Order: sequence, then structure tokens, then C-alpha cells
Amino acid sequence: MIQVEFLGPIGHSDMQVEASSLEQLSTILKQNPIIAPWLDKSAVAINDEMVFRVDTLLKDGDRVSILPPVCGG
Amino acid sequence: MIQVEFLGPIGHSDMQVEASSLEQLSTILKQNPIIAPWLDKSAVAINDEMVFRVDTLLKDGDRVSILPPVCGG
Amino acid sequence: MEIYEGSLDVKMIFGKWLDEQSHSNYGAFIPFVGTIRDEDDIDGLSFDIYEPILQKWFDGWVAKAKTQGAIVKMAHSRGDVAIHTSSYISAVFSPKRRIALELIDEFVEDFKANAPIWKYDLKNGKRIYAQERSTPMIGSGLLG
Amino acid sequence: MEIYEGSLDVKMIFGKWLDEQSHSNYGAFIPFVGTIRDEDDIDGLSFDIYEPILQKWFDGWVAKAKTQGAIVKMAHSRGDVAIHTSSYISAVFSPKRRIALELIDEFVEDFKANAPIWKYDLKNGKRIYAQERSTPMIGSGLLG
Repeated sequence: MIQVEFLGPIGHSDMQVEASSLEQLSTILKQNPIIAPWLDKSAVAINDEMVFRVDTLLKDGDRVSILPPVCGG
Repeated sequence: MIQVEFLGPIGHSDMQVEASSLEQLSTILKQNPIIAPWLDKSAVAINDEMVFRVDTLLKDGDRVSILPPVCGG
Repeated sequence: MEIYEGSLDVKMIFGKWLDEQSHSNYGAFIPFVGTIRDEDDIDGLSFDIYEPILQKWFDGWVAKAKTQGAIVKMAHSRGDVAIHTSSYISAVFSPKRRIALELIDEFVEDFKANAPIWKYDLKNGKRIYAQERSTPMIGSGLLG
Repeated sequence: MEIYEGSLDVKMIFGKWLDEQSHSNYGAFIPFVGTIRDEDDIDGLSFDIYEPILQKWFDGWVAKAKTQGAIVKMAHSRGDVAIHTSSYISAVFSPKRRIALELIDEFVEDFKANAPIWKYDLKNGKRIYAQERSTPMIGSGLLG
């Protein structure tokens, strides 16, 4: 199981998901009508490290963060 | 008569000079061994306006300032 | 890196950073202070921050500044911040002015593009995500 | 434009400028603070200022900033300033950050090159013109 958290304005509570790669996670998240519209413009972190490849593998207990567009300052 | 003042580190008191152009003033100042070494690297103002042409004319009562290299801050 | 609830006390933070570095022999100190403008009929802005990744982003800048003999500082608000008050200060201290002027520009621009902070307009009692002013972070779209 | 005898009271000046503009609706405020470094065995620096031309130089910058909706501020010391204290602050207030970041850079660099201020090292009780760090102003050499 991995945990997925949705930061900032996405407004969805954390999810527990079975997925062994970001590609699998993508397939699952695309089925959720609240989350799907954010995926094109959101960045991804695993255990608070930004990741940049969709073939990144996931392991049990990983925490994936979905980071929508930012505007600090 | 015009008045010439030497700013910052030049260390020369004001001079009263007869000159009707900056060219004439240049000829006079080059004869002064304290002032001459500064002329190549100094800027010039007439009545507190910076000037950029050596054929600028001078009139009675003008005040010419000689501004050596600067370093504010 | 300093996170405060609500508006920043700009004078206090500025004074604190100055005092901390008063004998560090930095010749140039450039803070950038961001203040909430009265525009679009907002009452203020509100901010969410994801601190673990913000801290890593900031630590990367500390390391980058260090290679140039400089240091960076940052303070940001969390929650609601009224118009005409400040939500963001960043700063560079460096031995020489040229490095400080270049670093503050890069630091502030990278902050706007990549710090994990989300902005909301406060308007008529609502908190509305500032979608059109927001920027996807580097690497966005991985799951899209 | 503000000229002070000796070291600047940086916190006081920073606070005063902030207070003056607290409701002007500028979103970005960037001060540049110049502090005397402990180097070359100096006890401090000393400054001569020719105020009439400095004022005109500054007025030109006020006008230039205004065309971009911004304002500039400046404070400088006259006379002796000890190491680890400040002799120079300039600042830009502007509605938006990009203009502020660009203006502060140009403003500070033009100040270094063209403000009629002369710098001296204070060393062993002597006041020595900082010749090798000084720059001829635009248009220099007219009489040479």
C-alpha cells in the first residue's frame, strides 16, 4: 500500500492505493473526477523528494505527494 | 572671471580664472602640477550641470566643478 | 527559513537578520519584501505551505549561495494576510554587491516558480485559489 | 535623498521608508544595504559628497523610476564610517517584483559609477583616497 496526499487547493483527502509504479498510480488517479483535472499540471514527490520520471517504482509504505501549480510571495 | 572648484581628493583650493571656454580653461589648468594629473580622469560641471563638450562656452560668474573618479557606497 | 502564522513583522525580521550578521563581514545585504496589494477587491491573501519540500528547496539555495560565499534567508506567512501587510521576505548577504544583486533576482524568481506554496484570494468571506496566477512546478504533468 | 553624518542607522531608515509607503500599494520593496567590510587593515571608510550634483543624479532616477510606476530612495553617509557599520542604503518600491528587481540592479550600479561621492580608507590615523577602486564619471577627460 502507498499513501497519496493532495496538496494545496486540490481538496481531496489522502488515499491508500495499491500501485508499484507512478504509471500504475497515474492510471488509478485518472479515474477520479476530482483529481484527474489536476494531473496534467501537478508535480510529484515521493517521501518528500521531487521525482521526474513516470517509470519510478513505488514500494510499500511510500508516501506520494501531488503538488498543483504554486504561487508563493 | 569664472570660479573653478576641485572636488573630493584633488586637494586644491578654489581658483578665479579668466576663460571664455572649457578649452581655454583646460590650457590654464594643465599648467598647474597639482591639478594637471587629474584632468584626464575627471568630469566637469558648470553651475552644477554636467557638461560633455570641450567647446562649451563660459560666461562671467560661471562656477566650474572638477569631479575626480568616484566610489560611493 | 522562517514560517509565521499571518502577516510578517517586517521590521522585526529585518532587524533580526541584520543583528545576526552584524559581524559576518558581508558588504552587501539585499532583502526583498513582498506586500499584499489592494487590488481586485480582495481583503487579503491566504497561503498553504508544504514545509518539508519548501525546506529542501531552501536548503538547495543555501548550498548554492555558499558556493558564492553568500547566504540566503527567507520568511513566509501561512494562513491569512491582510492587504498592505507583508507575506514574504527573502534576502541575500554577500561579500560583494554584484553577487548579491544577481542572487536575489534568481532566488526570488525561483521561489515564485518552485516553492511549494499555494495562494488564495480572500474575497467576500471566501478563500479562492489564485489559479490563473499560479505556475506548475518543474516536472509537472508526470501523472497526466 | 538623505545624507547623514557618520554611520547609517539602518533599522531606523528601513522602518521610516516602510512606514512612509505602508499604504502606497507597492507590492515589492527591495533595499540594498552597503556595509563597510573589515579588510586591508582599515579602521573604516570616509566619504566626501558633492550634494548639488548628487541631488540632480538622484532626481533623474526618481523621474526614471516614475515612468515605470516605481519610486527610489537613497541614504548615504558623509564623513567617517567604522567597519561593520553601513554607509549606503538605496531602495526601490514598485507595484510588481520584476520591475523592482531590475531597477535596484541598475540603480545601484549607476550609483557606483556616477554618484559624486569620494571614498577614503581610514588607516593608521590617515585618510587615503581609494584611487584604485574609484571610477571616472561619464564624460571624464574633457579637460585632459
